Amino acid sequence: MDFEFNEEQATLREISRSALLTHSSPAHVRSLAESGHDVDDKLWRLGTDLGWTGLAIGEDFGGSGQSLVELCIVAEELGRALAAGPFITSSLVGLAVERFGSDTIKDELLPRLADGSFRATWALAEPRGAWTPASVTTNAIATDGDYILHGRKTAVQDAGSSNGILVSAVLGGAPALFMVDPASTGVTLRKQKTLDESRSFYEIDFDNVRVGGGRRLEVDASAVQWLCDAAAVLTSADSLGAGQRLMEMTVDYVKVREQFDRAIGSFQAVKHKISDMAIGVKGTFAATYYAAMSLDLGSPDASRDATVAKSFSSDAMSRLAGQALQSHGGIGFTWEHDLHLYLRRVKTDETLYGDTPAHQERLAALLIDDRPAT
Amino acid sequence: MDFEFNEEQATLREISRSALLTHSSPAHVRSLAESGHDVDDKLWRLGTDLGWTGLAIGEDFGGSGQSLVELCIVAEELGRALAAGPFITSSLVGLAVERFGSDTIKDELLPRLADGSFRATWALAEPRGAWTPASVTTNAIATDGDYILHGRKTAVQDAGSSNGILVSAVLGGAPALFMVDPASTGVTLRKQKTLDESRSFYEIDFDNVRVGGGRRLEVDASAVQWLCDAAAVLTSADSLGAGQRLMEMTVDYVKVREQFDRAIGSFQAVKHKISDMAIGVKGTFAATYYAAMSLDLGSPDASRDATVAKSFSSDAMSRLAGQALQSHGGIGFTWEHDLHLYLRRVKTDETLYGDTPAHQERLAALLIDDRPAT
Amino acid sequence: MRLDISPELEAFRHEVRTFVAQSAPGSRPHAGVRAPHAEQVPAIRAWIAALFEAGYLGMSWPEEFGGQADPVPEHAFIVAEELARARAWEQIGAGSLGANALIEFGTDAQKQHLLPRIRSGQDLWCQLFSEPGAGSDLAGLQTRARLDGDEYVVDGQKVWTTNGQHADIGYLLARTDPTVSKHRGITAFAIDMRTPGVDIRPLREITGTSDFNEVFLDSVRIPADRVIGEVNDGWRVANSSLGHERSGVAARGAELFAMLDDLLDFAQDATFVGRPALRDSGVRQRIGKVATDIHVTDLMSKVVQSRMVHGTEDAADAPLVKIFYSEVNHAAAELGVSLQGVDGLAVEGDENAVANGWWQDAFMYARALTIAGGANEVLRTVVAERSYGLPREPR
Amino acid sequence: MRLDISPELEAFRHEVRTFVAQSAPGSRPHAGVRAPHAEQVPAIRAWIAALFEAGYLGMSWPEEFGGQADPVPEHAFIVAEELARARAWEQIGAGSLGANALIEFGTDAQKQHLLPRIRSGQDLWCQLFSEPGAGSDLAGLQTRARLDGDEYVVDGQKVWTTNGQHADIGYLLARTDPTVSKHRGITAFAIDMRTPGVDIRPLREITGTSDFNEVFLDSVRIPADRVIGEVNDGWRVANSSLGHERSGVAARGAELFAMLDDLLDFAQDATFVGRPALRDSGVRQRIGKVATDIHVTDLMSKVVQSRMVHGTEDAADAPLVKIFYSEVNHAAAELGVSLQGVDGLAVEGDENAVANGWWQDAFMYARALTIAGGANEVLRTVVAERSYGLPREPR
Repeated sequence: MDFEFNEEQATLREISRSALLTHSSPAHVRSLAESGHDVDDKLWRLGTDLGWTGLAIGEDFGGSGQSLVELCIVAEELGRALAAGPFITSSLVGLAVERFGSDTIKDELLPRLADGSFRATWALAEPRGAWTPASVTTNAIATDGDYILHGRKTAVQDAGSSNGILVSAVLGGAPALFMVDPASTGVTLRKQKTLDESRSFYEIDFDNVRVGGGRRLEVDASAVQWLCDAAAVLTSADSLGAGQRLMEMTVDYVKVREQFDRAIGSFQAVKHKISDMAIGVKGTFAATYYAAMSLDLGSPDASRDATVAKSFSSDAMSRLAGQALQSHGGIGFTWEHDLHLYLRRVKTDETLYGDTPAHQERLAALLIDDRPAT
Repeated sequence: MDFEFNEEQATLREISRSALLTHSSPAHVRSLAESGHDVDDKLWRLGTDLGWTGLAIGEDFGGSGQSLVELCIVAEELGRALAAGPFITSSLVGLAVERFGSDTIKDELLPRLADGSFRATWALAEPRGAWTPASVTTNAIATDGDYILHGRKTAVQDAGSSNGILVSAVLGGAPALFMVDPASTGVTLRKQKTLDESRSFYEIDFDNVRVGGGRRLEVDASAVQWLCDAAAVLTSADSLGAGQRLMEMTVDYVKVREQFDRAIGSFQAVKHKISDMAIGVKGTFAATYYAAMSLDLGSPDASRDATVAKSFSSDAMSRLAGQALQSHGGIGFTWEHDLHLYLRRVKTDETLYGDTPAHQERLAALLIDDRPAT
Repeated sequence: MRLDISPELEAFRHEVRTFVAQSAPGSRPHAGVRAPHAEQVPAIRAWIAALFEAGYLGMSWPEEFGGQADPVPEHAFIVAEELARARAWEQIGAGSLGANALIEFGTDAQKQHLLPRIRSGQDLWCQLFSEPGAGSDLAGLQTRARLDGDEYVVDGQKVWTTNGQHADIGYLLARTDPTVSKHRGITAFAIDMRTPGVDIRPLREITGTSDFNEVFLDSVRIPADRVIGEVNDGWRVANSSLGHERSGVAARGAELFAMLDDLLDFAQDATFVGRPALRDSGVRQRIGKVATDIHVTDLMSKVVQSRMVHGTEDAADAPLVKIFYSEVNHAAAELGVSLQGVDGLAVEGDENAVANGWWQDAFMYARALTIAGGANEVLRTVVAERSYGLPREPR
Repeated sequence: MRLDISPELEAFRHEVRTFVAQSAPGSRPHAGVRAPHAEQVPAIRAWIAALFEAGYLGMSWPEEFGGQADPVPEHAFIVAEELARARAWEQIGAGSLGANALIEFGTDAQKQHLLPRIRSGQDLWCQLFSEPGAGSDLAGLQTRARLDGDEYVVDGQKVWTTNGQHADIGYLLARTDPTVSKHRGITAFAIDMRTPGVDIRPLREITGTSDFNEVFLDSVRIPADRVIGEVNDGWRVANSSLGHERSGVAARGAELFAMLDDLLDFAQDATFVGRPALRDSGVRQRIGKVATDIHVTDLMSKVVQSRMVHGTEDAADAPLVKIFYSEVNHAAAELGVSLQGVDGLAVEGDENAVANGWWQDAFMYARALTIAGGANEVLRTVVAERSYGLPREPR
């Protein structure tokens, strides 16, 4: 077992970070949010040039055949830079297509996902629903070799700039995934106003949308669960990046901010918050990358490992964000200061793909159900 | 609404505290524990002389006709002094007899409870059970005007020195209370080894014990719940007394203990613990005495108020005890130091009559069930 | 120790509740201490006047300025509680604080001129204490006032000025003697906010709203007769007037109970991992924890009110309630957002937002209460030192 | 980044696990670092010898003293993990710490004499660092050693000496120069515990057991050749030998996993408010929280191990794992007691106690781990200052 980044990984991290430093500064993020766009075209091109979109796609299809660990590295840097754009959602869809798609759909979509010409997102959650395969109610009916989809999805990231939406639905009582063109008749997108100022989310109505038979991926519940797990781990990585940045901002600030004639960083209460943040960051790093490796390896405990990562990261990074704000005092309370953008990102990540109590419950279920009766 | 002690209450508190300072020093408590006795006879006489046992019993029966508030004052002082002895349990049984007993049993027992010649305790919980009327399984069967009791009770305080045990049982599916002579055939007491070093607890087997028909109190579920509520509030008061003492010990210690060439009380982390302890103590005081007044007044929300008190005090006083130990460092980790005696008392109080999660659950149930559907 | 409340106080509460229900101009749309929109201000001025007129504010003022001969101390608590319960506008700004200062330290002329204008709603006040460099360390303020003839000339910058944009008078602290230790050499002023050189700029906060302001003071001239109390005695003036702000503690419980009530409302429709949330005992216990802490905040506040009536409160009482309240408020807001699950991402203005995003706003705003008025860390330190005698840190 | 473990390491782990299962002399009856009963000590001495003999301890010692030419760094972690998993006795006392010190700072004669005796189990060591007046502030120690001819004469008192009652050699820190600043002027010694004037008195702890001792040193004479390292350089000697104690971090996760496993065992029979506990989602979420933190402790420890193998660990790594581990351990023990409900009152020796009171003992003992080896408060401060550059407090 080895937690050191290899040379390629270290390089990926460095070039991603430095590219994002230039192309996704907080000022960029703010102006993108004001413009109402999901994605910055320049950043999108840059990301495809750097190979982000092809990372998890096999070399046969024009990708680089890397793994979730590399995607986590990118996700972490995107979080650290508050970056917008369907990079991770497209990669998730790529993973789904590569694993569960027919040869036809793989040949059609994977090269375009890899080169960034096809952007995609995953529609899983529903209003008043949960981030689990079992809670999906969007319905699919087979008809004349096609399918008719009906239902409503929420919190679908970057749907407004996606060329394809992978929709989780129920087909004859079993889970199913369909690749839907957002331009299809019956698809209505509504951009949501959310806590997150740096990413876009949509509510989508599917009103008896006809989907071609070839757009269905062959999945069972465990396949969808695998996607949920991957998404949870990538979300942990996003919040890890944002959390680390919040911690750095806080460390920098408390060294210079003076109150009571001394730097506030000299107060023990502030020091102890910094150490707590460090535990949160180190724990999230360990759990996130371990889960990514475990999913990559197809370990039998991979789903549990993903749940550990999300259960820990959601709570730890949200708490860290609160401590960062508390340590900054008034200055961090202003809209102008970037702190709240990170806090909002982290708080949104907390919800996406299941919050801490949901994953605590799931972990307990996995531990208890796996257990031989005594 | 008024939270000031009146003159009688203030006096009761002062004389109780000063009597206990002499007669229930930690050294006394330790030697009593080593002797294996439930109660110190001298302290028992003192307590009866001071009127503790008669406090909650009507003047008609030789008591002073006070209320739960006065009992809480005594319970708090007993907790502060780690005092042993069935003072509070006898008072609880007195309350039950006075409220729910026949005239005969009142005439027989109340004067003796008041003057301290009859010591009593309440047997509610059962192994693997809970502190609720609904979880009682000890069974009573009516036969020839008498009752046959069968079951097992646990954590019965001071049963070994009690003249009567009030037993919660089920009679024909409904809750019932019986006053049982511990010398009856079929009653077996076993003294438990528990966390608590200052009080005695017993496991009791009732193996088809015959109880006279006149020993039954007339209760329904709400009557037993009232007793549970009163017991929960008195337990909160006990832990409040112990918690206050722990806080005082900690404040005193951190002012003099030096590390890194300064009193550890000058460190912010220690100061913040002290302020947290103060919130715990002030919150427990407010919630405990409010609930006592609410029960005394027969307020419709009294049961909720008791649950708030126990839900808060169990968690707050246990946390306080942990912070006290952490602040003392090594010295508090020795058996010789009295700190752990208080910690054990508080930790035991946490369990008695329902811990924090149990009362959180109950409070939620009361709030949700009381609510008109929207 | 008695729980029962006198029929007179019950009647008074009923009277206030009815009055608020019938006469209050709308209710506050957001959690916390917030500024109204400009168009609401005239109605709020009238509402303040009505509260004074009804004897619900200023009861303890001198009789000649409309106070009562023998004010009932509980009345102020009841009024604060009822306003909070109804989420009605209270006396916005620093009018109460300013009045405290004038009554204790003001000249007759100041009182004659300014107190009636507070009563009538004609003057809204704001507090000009905080500065960018002096947050919880208020005494570190740098704004300077120097005497020039019979006027003071003030230069500096203030921040976190709630209702600064609506205020007529500012209750200003400025340094008049920089040569002495920092707690001395501060003077209190009542400054006309329309004086040339006063520049009020709204701040946008992390909530997206503008409830606070920055106030820049550039060679602002204040007549010397607008000094409140003695020159260089402003630290004492400010602390004393803050110390008289006692009814705020009463609103804590009512505010939190209103939150709990709303939370239980929408929770009936909420789900947790796809199940009805209120049937999940984990959710129930989380609600039970917050409900416990809300009840205890209220009860701690009631103990402090009781002690204030008897004059037996200790210095730790109010700060500890503030600390606990602000943390429970944060936890309650966080729970509210969490119980909304995936729908909890939606904020004010989104058509599906629960309660139009009230909870998300409350969650973001909650940190104002753990930071402002002395950050909780500072208050915890102060309580341990002043009330429990712990040694100060070496400097 | 790679998760897979080499077949060689898997084989080694299997070998160790089998060895421990077959050869370990019983298992530790209590949680934490505890002292065995006197009658168990001979078997533990033999066990230590067997572990050295098998190449499971001392792999990184110099080859001439039985170490390996090219030790595999992971082996020490695997051995620590397997011993913890089985709750087997590890090398009790301070033998490992003493060996670290001798190997880095000892004279040839010291190494020749003492290292083989550690290997053979003949010498058990104890650590004589802590004093009543110097807990987390170790450098504040007061025990004095003055040179008298070719001997040092030592006077003072030590405390929290684990296994002091069984030890043959004490690794002592004493002040040899009181005129310099406190971190200088300390010297390290290897003292024969049977020297006249050494008085070892067992302490009884809040667990009711006696795992620690007080050691009184009254004119104890130590030959000058028992100084480890340079005179007055003991602070560096001690810190360096502590810094080499790297395998301890590996045992954290295994210990906690063993707890979780036991907890899930008895939880199957537990009830919460009268219902089967494991069907209550509140209970499940509390278990899920502790289980999450246990997994994360283990993973943090695995990251640190990986970094130690690569030499890339930072100064915050080990202390943060220690802080988190000790707090998770406390929470796990507390949850264990809590899940037992009313039966959780029963402790060791009561016929109905769950697991013979293991959890109650573990709960009481848990504070030793948040206090000893640097109280968590001290460690948090140190990490913030040393690893994140926060300014020190004024003194």
